[in-house]
Amino acid sequence: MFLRVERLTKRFGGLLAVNDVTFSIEQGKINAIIGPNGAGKSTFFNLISGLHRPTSGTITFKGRDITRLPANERAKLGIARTFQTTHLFEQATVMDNVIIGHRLRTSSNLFDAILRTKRHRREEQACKEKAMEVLDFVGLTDVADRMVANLSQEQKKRAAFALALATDPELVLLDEPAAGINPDETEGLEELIVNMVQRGLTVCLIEHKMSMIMKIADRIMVLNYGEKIAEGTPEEVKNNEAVIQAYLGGSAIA
Amino acid sequence: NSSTTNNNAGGGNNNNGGGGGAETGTVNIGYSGPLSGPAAYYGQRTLNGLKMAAEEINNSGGFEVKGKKYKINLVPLDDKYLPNETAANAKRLVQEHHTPIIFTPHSGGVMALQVFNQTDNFIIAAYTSEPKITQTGNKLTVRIPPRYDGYIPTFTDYAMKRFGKKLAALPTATQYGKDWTEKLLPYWEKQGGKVVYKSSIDFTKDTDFFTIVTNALKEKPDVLFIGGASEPTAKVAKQARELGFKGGFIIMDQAKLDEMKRVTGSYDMLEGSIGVMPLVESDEPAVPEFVKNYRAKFNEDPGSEAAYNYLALYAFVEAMKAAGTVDDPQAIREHMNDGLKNIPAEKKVYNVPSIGDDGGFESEIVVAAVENGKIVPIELIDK
Amino acid sequence: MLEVANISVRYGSFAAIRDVTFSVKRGEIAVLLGANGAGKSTLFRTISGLHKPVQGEIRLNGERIDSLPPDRIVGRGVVQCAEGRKLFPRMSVYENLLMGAYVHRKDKDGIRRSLEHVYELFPILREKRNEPAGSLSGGQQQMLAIGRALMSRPAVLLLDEPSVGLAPLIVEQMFATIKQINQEGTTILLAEQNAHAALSIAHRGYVFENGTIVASGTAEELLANDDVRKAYIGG
Amino acid sequence: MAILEKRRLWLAALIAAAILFPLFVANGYYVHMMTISFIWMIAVYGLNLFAGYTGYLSLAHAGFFAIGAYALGILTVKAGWPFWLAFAAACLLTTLIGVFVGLVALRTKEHFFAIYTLCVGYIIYLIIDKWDSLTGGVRGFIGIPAPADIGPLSFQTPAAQYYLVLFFLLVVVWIMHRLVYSLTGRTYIAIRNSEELALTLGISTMKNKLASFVLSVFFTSLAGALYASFIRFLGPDIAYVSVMFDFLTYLLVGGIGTLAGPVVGTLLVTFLSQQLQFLQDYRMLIFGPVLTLLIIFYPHGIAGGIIRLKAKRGEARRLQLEARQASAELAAASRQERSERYAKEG
Amino acid sequence: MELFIQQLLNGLTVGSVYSLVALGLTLVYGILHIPNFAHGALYMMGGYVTLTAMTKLGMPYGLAIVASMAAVGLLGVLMERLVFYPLRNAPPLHDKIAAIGILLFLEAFAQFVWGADYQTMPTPYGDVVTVFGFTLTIQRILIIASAVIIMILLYLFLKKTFIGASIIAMAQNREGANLVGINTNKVAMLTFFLSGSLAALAASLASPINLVFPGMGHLVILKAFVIIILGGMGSIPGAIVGGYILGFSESLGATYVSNDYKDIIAFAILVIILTVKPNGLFAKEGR
Ligand SMILES: Nc1ncnc2c1ncn2[C@@H]1O[C@H](COP(=O)(O)OP(=O)(O)OP(=O)(O)O)[C@@H](O)[C@H]1O
Ligand SMILES: Nc1ncnc2c1ncn2[C@@H]1O[C@H](COP(=O)(O)OP(=O)(O)OP(=O)(O)O)[C@@H](O)[C@H]1O
Ligand SMILES: [Mg+2]
Ligand SMILES: [Mg+2]
Repeated sequence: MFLRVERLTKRFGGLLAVNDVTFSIEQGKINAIIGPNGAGKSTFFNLISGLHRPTSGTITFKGRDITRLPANERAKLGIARTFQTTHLFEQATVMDNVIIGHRLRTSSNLFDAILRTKRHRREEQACKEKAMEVLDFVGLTDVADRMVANLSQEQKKRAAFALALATDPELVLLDEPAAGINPDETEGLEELIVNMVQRGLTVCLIEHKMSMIMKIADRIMVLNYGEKIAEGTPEEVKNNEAVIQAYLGGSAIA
Repeated sequence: NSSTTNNNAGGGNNNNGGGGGAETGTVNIGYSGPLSGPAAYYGQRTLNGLKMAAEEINNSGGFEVKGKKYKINLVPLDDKYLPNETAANAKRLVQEHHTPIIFTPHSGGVMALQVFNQTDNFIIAAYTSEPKITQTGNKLTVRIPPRYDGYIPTFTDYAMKRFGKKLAALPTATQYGKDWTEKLLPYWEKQGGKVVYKSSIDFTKDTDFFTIVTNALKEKPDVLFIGGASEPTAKVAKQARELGFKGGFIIMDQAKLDEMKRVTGSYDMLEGSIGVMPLVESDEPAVPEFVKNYRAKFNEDPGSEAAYNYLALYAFVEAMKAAGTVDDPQAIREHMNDGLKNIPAEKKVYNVPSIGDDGGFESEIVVAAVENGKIVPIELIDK
Repeated sequence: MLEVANISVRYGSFAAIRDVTFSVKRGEIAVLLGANGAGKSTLFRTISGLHKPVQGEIRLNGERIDSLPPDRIVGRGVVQCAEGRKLFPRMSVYENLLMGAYVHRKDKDGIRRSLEHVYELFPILREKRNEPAGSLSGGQQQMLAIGRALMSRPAVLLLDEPSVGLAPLIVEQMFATIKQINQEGTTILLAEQNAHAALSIAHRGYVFENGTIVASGTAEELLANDDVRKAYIGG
Repeated sequence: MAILEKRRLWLAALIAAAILFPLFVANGYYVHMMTISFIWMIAVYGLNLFAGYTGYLSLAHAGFFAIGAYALGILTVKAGWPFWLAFAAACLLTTLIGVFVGLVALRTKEHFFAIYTLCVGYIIYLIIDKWDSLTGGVRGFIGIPAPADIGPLSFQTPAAQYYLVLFFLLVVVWIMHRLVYSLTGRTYIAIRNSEELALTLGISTMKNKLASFVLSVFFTSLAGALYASFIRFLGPDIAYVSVMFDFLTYLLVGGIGTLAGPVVGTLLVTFLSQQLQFLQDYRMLIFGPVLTLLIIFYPHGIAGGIIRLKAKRGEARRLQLEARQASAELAAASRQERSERYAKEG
Repeated sequence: MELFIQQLLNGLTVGSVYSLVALGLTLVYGILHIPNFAHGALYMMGGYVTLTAMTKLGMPYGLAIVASMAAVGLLGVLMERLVFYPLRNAPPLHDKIAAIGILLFLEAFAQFVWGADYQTMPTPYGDVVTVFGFTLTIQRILIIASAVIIMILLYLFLKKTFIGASIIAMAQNREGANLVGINTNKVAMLTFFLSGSLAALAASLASPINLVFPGMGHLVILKAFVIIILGGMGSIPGAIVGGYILGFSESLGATYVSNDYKDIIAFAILVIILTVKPNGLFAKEGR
């Protein structure tokens, strides 16, 4: 079992944002989560990535119980994420952003830094190489020296991908990567996601753009009011009466 | 060593009588104290005394040493009460103004200066009662204020006889207040008294004194020992009365009865207080003139800070005359006794007959009490 | 009704909008199409007075409003539902809506009626009226933002990408709602990337690229325009 | 490369000037002021590391400065330890206290952290002020020895003390330089920019913040110990908020988050405030507004402002270059087009 | 027991003063997100203006307080316009330092105008009253009563009026406030006005039981900061509750633990509370 959540519940005051959800993310696949606004999708990500503590339930990753692990430890285990509102180090260059992304795979400390030890130099080099590699992968090599604040929306999305990839993850959680991106650019992102999976990564994706989901997702889970109301292949979900009722509506796919 | 004299003083601001010819020299006298920030009031009062003395001396044509006329140029610098700033100021005063004497009104500053004043060769004119500064064997330190332990027997005797044996101590939380307390309380107990409450009030931190006074009064003391700056001390006395206290006050010499009266409105509230004789009520012959001039110049009544520093500057000038030098601090220090003796009678606002071997002024003290709403002098008793 | 003439806006040395001219007629829905970073939000912010243009004029019913401060522009009836929603996160949904009626704060009856109206449009808001706005989901917040804008009974409503991050079902509803609001008499200027949906309810459209208008026409014309189809509708 | 060389040259010149300073300036006052400024600089570098690079404003640093100073005093005078042993122990002890404070204080964020540490600093001040038997209380602490000789090196003269302090300052600057451009430094900056993001990138923000905080406390305690052995008298006032405000002023005027900031700011502000001495009681009447105006019109500080200016010029140059390149490409393209057309026609 | 109640009353008096000061501080914090280090200077100016209005202009105490609230309120507005407004987009450190600059200036200014000495503020309410065996002066009752009334009025103003709500709205999203038609400049000025007035009121009430001098702001400002983080910065109820907690902890700490260490006790309470609740007692929820 790659990542499995069991009876996961998150309560905010009186509100059950995630309610008793059991779900597995399958390795090497594109796992999608859809559902109406406020269904608890982002909260679900926050629980998996460790930004929120679940009220009850367990999360296991590669056989290990990570329910109580802090976010940074989970990242070290190989869980990376992007945020719904793109979240980057705005006041730094793309390159500097991505270099920091690989920091968790290095171990040099304050003293290494001050004494410029061999380890430090080696790791610095490794970080730079990693950064170049992922920038190349997402296609941002030419803007590596730009300040993030000066990037276009689409470039920022790609930069966020790069940042997640720099952590050498096994699982990448993408929260609405295509929001605010035009159709043309959306296709580019789709390609990128598919490429990631081809390189052996596992993706879990939240998206409202149904065309995209239906095209690239292998499996879909549907949340509504924090509860799982359906799960299956795109074909199955698309024709699920409950899902149409709750989410897709009449003319389902644009 | 370079000369401390230079014609037409540089950088000064107290140049009266403007250029009295080529034979008039200038002696720069340094001052470093708190002129800004919370302690500025205190710093300014000490400085005012010096300003007044300097002005008087200059207006009377300066003073003569070995046939040459000198005027005084006072160079005051602000140190915000911080010892390191005092040190920096002193370095500057010595290097740029060649001051043989530097006045400083706080023990921290004095101690920071004592690190180098003997090598840099200048006298510290210390307006602080901290005993340690004269115990370190520093040969160029002069302690100006009187020793407060002279007050203690008289105060104790008076308060105990008039009100009773139970004492609550609420002095200011400064080192001065603490030293006073450490001297007073053992003596009080030795005389058969009892100390029922002891704490201190930090006038820079406490918004209201009701809490602490309530706590002191619950022990039913006959006498309250209070003190610190006059005005907040008066507030403490007033609040004690509001809380129903009927006994007497022993007032530490830093606070002045006349200044306290301005806060309480009348001496009635201070009935039964014993403290130092207010300068304005003192019967030293030089006082009325001094008070008059001081009021005219600074628009307030002088306190002892101003008066002692005023006196001290006269003493130093006389010592220079006696030593026959204006730039040899050691010689000046050696002639301090002559200096004190030679202070003109009309300038003697206090009677300081001599200076001790340790460098402390040995002043005569005058004590007063409030009886029936009036200040009355009290005879000193010896321990 | 709303006219924008020769407007240019800069961020420091960067020219975000260059010499843009267009207008919205009374009772119309006009849509601004454009990719990310084309300058739509900048233009909206400029109309609302949050940015000062370096040149050009903005007129409402013939009167210049480009030198007015933002609150006065709202007072004239030009209200924006901004990108990023700009809600008051720790105020309740109800209080947020109430603040929307700030310019009509004297008119208690009117406020009550507007409130009812908004609750009818977005029933979920009535349900959540005592929750802090910050605890709503993205979509709910979007509805609240539109609701709040409606509370000031705008003559011209500027909607900056109202469909961003919304579920398809909600997007559909949202456009229906926009149409309804328009039919009730509000002039609407809409910025969108979802060109198909937007043009299907709009009367007129402008295509924005790199800070200038590159194409304009009625909704039908634009829908029929091949370039526009390719760039903004896809497939 | 050329820029690097130039910077090296500047640095060498500056250090040389600092070394030659006491030889050419006979005025003991200037040497004294310089020495004390160097001490402030070391403390301000401590503050800069944590506030400027890691993004957390600690207002307890005056307190740590005081602990370093008092620890040295107490260990030498009361415990009778040899000077240098006491010196090391004072820094170590303060750093240790820093670890504990950090562990608790770093649970809070932003302004909470600032005010929380303000209170910690105030508690330190109160303890020094009240614990008479250990610290001398309001009376102050007296009799701290000057630095002891190390072999042939003696630190009794002002000039020797100047060099000692300069030495420590250079070490601190060197460490800062190494740190800022390292992975660790980048990590601190990342935390400053967004702690949440750093956390999801697998960075243990707590550990890094703590390390940075502790090192910054160490620098400040070092400054405190040097202060104690230079001024040789201590009062509780050195732990008071006004000293903290001084540190902050030096840092901000110089430029927070820059390497040169602490040096530039400290020199400028001490110079200015000394120059205003002639105003006596009213110098704050001028100094206050000058400070406020500096902040409004030079928001990045002097050093920060210069860096930005350079960056802007650099950016402009880059844009120019790009534009030239683009037009060259365009020209090439049109040439090709033309040749193609000719080829067709031909 | 008697002592306990007397000390509670004493704590209530000081707590009222602290709360009023902290309220002004927390209001400005809520809007501008800056701790206004110059707030203590506003307090000090409040004391001096009231005193001057009484002694130089012969105004009665009550009128002098109103005049002082207006004057110091305007001073607050001036501060906002000249310093904080230009700095509104600067990093958060800057306004702190700018505020320090103002603080230094105002203290020097007060010393320049009124001198460095302690001054006494006369009060018509100096009489002592004994209620159930507990001693109070009318002035102290006045302090407590006015503080409570002002707090209630402020609460009603913020909660029940549109203008008041606009302050809260702006505190939460400045641009959002702009977009619903709130003139954010006016609100910022209004907030500073309120903040200054509250400081002036606190100083005018407290001065008759203490003194007026240039450094008087130091008495309250650090404690006010303790209070507002205790209560959760920007929280109005937090400032009130925090003020009284501090007042009581001082009076009871001085009585039952040690007078010398009562400030340390107060600060230790803060450290303990923040260790347990890092965002203060009234921490704000939501994203
Ligand atoms: N505050 C700012 N400072 C500098 N540049 C800015 C600022 N805000 C926006 N820009 C730049 O101005 C251009 C136009 O931005 P704007 O937000 O108006 O675009 P948009 O069409 O609304 O895009 P989106 O679809 O992302 O909302 C972009 O290149 C953007 O990077
Ligand atoms: N920190 C929080 N505190 C209180 N309630 C929260 C918090 N975060 C989320 N919620 C609530 O939890 C529910 C789920 O929110 P979540 O953001 O997970 O939705 P979502 O499925 O991602 O929606 P969207 O597609 O609109 O982004 C919502 O009702 C929201 O109001
Ligand atoms: Mg979401
Ligand atoms: Mg936009």
